[in-house]
Amino acid sequence: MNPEAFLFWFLSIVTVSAGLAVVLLTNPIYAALSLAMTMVGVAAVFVTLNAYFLAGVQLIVYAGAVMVLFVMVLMLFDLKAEIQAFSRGNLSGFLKIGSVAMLGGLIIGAIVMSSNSLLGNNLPDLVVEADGSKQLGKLLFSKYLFGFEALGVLLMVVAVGAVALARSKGGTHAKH
Amino acid sequence: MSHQLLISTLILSPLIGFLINGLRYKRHSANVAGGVATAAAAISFLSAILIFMELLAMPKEGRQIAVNFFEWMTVASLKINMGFLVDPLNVIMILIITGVGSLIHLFSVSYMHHDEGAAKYFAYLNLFLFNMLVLVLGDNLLVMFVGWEGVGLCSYLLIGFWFKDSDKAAAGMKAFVTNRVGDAAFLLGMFLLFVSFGTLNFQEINNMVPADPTFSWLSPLTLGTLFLFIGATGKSAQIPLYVWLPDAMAGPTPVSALIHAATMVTAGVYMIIRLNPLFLHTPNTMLVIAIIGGLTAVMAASIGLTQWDIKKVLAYSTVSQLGYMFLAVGVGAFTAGLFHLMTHAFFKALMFLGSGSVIHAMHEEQDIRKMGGLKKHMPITHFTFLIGWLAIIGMPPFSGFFSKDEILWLSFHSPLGHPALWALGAVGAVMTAFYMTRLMALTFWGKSRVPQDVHPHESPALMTIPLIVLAILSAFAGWLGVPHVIGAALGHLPNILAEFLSLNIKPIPNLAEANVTTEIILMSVSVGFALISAALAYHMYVRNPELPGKFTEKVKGLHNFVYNKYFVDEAYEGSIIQPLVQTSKSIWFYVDVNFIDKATYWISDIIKGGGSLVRSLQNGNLQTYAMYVAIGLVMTLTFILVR
Amino acid sequence: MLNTDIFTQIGLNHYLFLSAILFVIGMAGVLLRRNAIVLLMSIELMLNAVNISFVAFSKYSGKMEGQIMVFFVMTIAAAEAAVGLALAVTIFKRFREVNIRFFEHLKG
Amino acid sequence: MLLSSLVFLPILFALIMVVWPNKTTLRPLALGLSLIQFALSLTIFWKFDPSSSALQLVEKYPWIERFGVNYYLGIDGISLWLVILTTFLLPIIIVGSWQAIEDRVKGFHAALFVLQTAMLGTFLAIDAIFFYIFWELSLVPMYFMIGIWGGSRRIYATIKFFIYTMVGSVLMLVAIIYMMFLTQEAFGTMSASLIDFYRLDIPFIAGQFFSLQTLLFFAFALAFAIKVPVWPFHTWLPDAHVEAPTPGSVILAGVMLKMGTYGLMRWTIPLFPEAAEYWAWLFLLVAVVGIVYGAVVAMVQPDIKKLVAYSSVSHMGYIVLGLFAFNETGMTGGLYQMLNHGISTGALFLLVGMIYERTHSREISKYGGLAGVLPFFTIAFFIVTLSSIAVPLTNGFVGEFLILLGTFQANPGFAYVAVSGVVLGAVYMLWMFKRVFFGPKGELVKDESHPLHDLSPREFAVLIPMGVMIFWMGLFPNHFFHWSNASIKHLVESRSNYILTVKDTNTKTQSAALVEGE
Repeated sequence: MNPEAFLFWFLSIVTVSAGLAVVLLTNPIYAALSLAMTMVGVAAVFVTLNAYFLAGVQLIVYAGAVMVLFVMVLMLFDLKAEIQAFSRGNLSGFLKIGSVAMLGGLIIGAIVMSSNSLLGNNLPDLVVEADGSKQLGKLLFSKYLFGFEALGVLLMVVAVGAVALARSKGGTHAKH
Repeated sequence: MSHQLLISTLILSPLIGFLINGLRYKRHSANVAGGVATAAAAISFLSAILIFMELLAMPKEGRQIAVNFFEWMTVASLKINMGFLVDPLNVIMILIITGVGSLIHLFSVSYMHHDEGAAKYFAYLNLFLFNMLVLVLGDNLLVMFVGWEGVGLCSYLLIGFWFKDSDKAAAGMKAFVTNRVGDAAFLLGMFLLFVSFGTLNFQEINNMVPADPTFSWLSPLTLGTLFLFIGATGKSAQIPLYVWLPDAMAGPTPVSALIHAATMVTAGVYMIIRLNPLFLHTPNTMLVIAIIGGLTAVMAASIGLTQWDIKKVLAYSTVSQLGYMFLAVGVGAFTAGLFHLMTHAFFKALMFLGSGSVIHAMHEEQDIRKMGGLKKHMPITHFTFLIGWLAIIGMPPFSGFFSKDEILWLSFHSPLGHPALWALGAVGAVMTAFYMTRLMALTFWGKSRVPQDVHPHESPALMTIPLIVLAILSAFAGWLGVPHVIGAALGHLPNILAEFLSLNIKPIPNLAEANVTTEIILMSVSVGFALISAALAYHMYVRNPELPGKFTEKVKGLHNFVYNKYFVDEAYEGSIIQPLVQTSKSIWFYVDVNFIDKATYWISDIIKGGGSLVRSLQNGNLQTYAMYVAIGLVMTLTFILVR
Repeated sequence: MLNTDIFTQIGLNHYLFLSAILFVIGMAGVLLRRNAIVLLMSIELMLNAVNISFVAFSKYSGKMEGQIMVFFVMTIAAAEAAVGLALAVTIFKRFREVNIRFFEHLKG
Repeated sequence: MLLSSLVFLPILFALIMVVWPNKTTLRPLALGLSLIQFALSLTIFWKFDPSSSALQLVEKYPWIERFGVNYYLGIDGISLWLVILTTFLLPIIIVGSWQAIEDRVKGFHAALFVLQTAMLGTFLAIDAIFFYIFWELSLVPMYFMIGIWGGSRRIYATIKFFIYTMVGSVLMLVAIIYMMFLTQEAFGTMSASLIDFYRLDIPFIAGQFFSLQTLLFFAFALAFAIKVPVWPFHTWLPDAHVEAPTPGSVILAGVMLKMGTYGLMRWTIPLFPEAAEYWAWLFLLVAVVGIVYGAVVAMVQPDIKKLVAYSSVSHMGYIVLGLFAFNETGMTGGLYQMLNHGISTGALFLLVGMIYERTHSREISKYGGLAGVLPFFTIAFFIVTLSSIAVPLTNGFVGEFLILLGTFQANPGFAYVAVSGVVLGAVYMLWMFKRVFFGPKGELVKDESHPLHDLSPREFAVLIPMGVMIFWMGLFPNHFFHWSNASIKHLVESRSNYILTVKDTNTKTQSAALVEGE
């Protein structure tokens, strides 16, 4: 087993089990912490894929900002472990789990079936240069400039909207 | 005067009378209304006489007046003219109709004097005359049908004239509906004839009839004539559709005289005579007609033996006499049929009017058990009634004798006849003699059984004059159609009627030379038996009034059966009317409401059920929706992969 | 002999498998959890799973567009989390409840 | 421009109704406008050439050119009388509803005028889509008329009425669209014109239900059969009639049912001649069943209006019978019976409405002896009854006779059964007449506190035109046949290959000018 393989297996086990924990743990705080763990794992996976810039962003945005937001909200709500964390209903529960499992199986099946046609067999080992961040930056500010700007506007709107929502009493259900 | 104008006057003057009386129907003066109506009828009668003279003035072969007012219906090959044709056959009819009609109008003026609906009554009566004239004069089957239904309608209105009595209204309805059954068959007969000949014009049909008779039951012409005959049984009250006529006596008595004795009910006979070449072409139908006629004659007469209502007796008598007419036309003796139609119109109108006079005198009492001995109170009525009685029982030399004898003889002698038919006719004649004598005896003769508070009196002149005129006609009209054998015996008296009608009526085919001896024997037998039976009736009801009671006591079952008119009404009620109403109700309830309508509910229920099923999917739960997305993804992916 | 290549030769498919598994786990969370906030977290999980795919494709096809897309996805995810949480806050403020079963006003 | 103004003037009138400020002058105004409309429709006779079977007074303007949909109006002998019937009935209905409708008078008259547009459009439209729009439009005012001014179960009745007719017409829409595609295949350009539809040669396979012509035939026929209504689809009719206000009933029975039979005559039979011929037995059968069924069910109805409604089922059966006899006699009778039924059943509903206004009951058993109390009313009712049971010299007889004769010529078996309707018709009408008008006075008639009044002058004004028409049509049917004969003859004779030519409005004058020039 070479280091690469080891790293991959290790990271995937960590990420998947943290992901499972997000879904399975009944206490929202633990779930949030597990999510943070998953984020970190994903960031590490990005590193193995040579996407250093993205790995950094992932850590800063997700594991940093978003997770803090989640945890803050949770703390604001002061939630305990839930007695009924999972939705009820035998039939619908079965259907949900079944459909999710089917979906997973199908996606994996699809990947296996199409692996030959995806990128051809002789995959280049490492194509992306180490200084991928530079390429990314160039691309982002030239070809995808409009998308970038649009995202900026979106974030602006979201910021305003979130504030407005949080400030309003009773939100959309307010009775005037 | 032009023919068009003459015929218009003839037909339209009763219509105008109807309109005048109809528009002022709220005025209750019977005299004015009756005056107008009678004048209208009289004008009509005058024009009928003028037309008759006009015809006589014509050369014998060309005796006909055709008038076409306008084209009524023209569709494809169907071309119906509002056309009228006068020829020797129907000129006799219009004379009877307008003549007897005028007399009855006159009679009614007095009879309906106290009725508040007099104007309405006279309006209806005039309308009836109009329709009857249209029926008789129409030059094609459809115009005849106009009158045919029209007279039925007037009959309906007049039978139900006193509509406040539910039974009388019901009798009117019964008459109309029974007639409608006949009319439906008449329509079918018309269709068959139209399909066969391509025309409904009488002359064209009669000219187109194939020379050789058809013996198939299913040939269109046999079926057509049979259907026409069923139509005739409705209008002319023959088995099986005769049931309405006795009930029709609910109407005012002059109406019974005019419509239900003299004119309307003979329309069926007239129609068959009108189409005589066609009927001769279908001997099967002729046989049916003769049998039905003979049976009706006997059956109605037998019911007449037992009835207590003066008008009911006369009604059954009418049915029976109509049976004779059908017997006559059934054996091909069309002239005799028309002859009897004419004499019957006179003496039966006379007797009905006489009974009207009696009823008037008795203050609306119709039960002959409460009469008797009226002879001395009402001499004129009695005398005229007596003549009617002599005529109907076939006493020579009164009119009924000639016509009835002619029928009986031809039913025996004609190649289409049969001794059995003669026997039916003879039995009917014997019964007629009995019940008519019984009627005379119970009404006019013997001891008075009149209740104390009723004081019968002779009717006013307005009522007796028509009686007298009709009595004269009843007495002497027979000489118009003297049978060959008697004519020969009395020195070559011609049969005026037969000669006059020869243009219209085909002679009976293959008629053998008459055997004088046989004819005289048969004549004597029927007259003799009739006399014996009349004498018997006189004996039973005048000499020994307790005898009939004893006799009926002995044959109680049979008497009941006959007295209740063989339970035909009940049988129709039970087998047709009630089942029809019950079936209709169950069809409405079970089929219409609970099946056809419910079936649409089932469809809407399915849709509604489907809707609520789908609605339950949309339960508002975000996660369920997400699950649908997942399931959708699964399905899409499966589809892509499997394909 | 067990072919161990599948364990040692890490390729595109491995990353895709990892992405698929994470995605499915996130989806299961969305479907099964009742806490609105955990729901949002599960959505983040799904987005991250997709991101892995993008980056993996980007690496193995040698194109930067995959990474650009990841960049966008992250931004959107952040925005979504912000709005979602803001909503959660307002709802909680009114109903004192974040149980998703409680909000079934879309019921037909 | 004549036909356009005829069709669309009522819309303008409806707008006038809506904005008219004065409530008291509303009814006279509506009456005046409807009379104008009637007079306008009579001017058709000046321009119409009865000797030609072609489509006349045609107006055609492109509308949706991409799909070949045109604004296309035209008239021929088949639609002529139905148009006149429609315009004739409207003033009568307005006068007839003078007192029956008390609330929302504006809306009511507006609805009447919109309905008028829809009905006239249906009869005059020559373009399938145009036709369909009018066909559906007619539902809307009727829906409101029953739903707003109707009786106690009016909502039920409206929904039933609406859904029933909708089901059929949606099938028809599908068929129309399909036929438009067929025209594209056949002629290269898409067209919704009826005249192009006639030119189509649609393959027909005998005995196979799922063949093109048969399916299209049934799609059209079902829509019309529900509207007529032919026997098993009739159950909406009694409910709609019973709940509808008097004017609604009159217009429903008088004109709207005719849209179905007109459709059969104008669309179904000539468009799908082979299928129509092949399946004629089915229609004859349901027609005959309808005649007998309607009559026997009418016989036992406790409610006068329901009785009249079921009698409509019976009468409409006659019309379908006549149309599917496929000969001139039957078709003429069918067309004539449409007019007769419009007049006589319309009049019956008016009369029932008049007595309902007086007593607020339609229960037969509560009446009796009316003849002694309301003589003029009785006479009017009796005359209409005569027309309804087809007594000669009234209009009903001519139609019924021609239908039965035509059926007999084509298919005697059905005529033998249908003739029983003649008897049953007399039974149910006269039985009802006897129970309502004759006999001892019933509880409603006796009631001293509510003395009944005989016909008012207004009611005479309503009934006299009807009575005149009854006798005019019975005595002089040729006056009416004269205008429709050519079209019906053409329809019958060239049915298997029906083509409707368009008569150029100018030809008449042009040829006249030519003659003069020579």
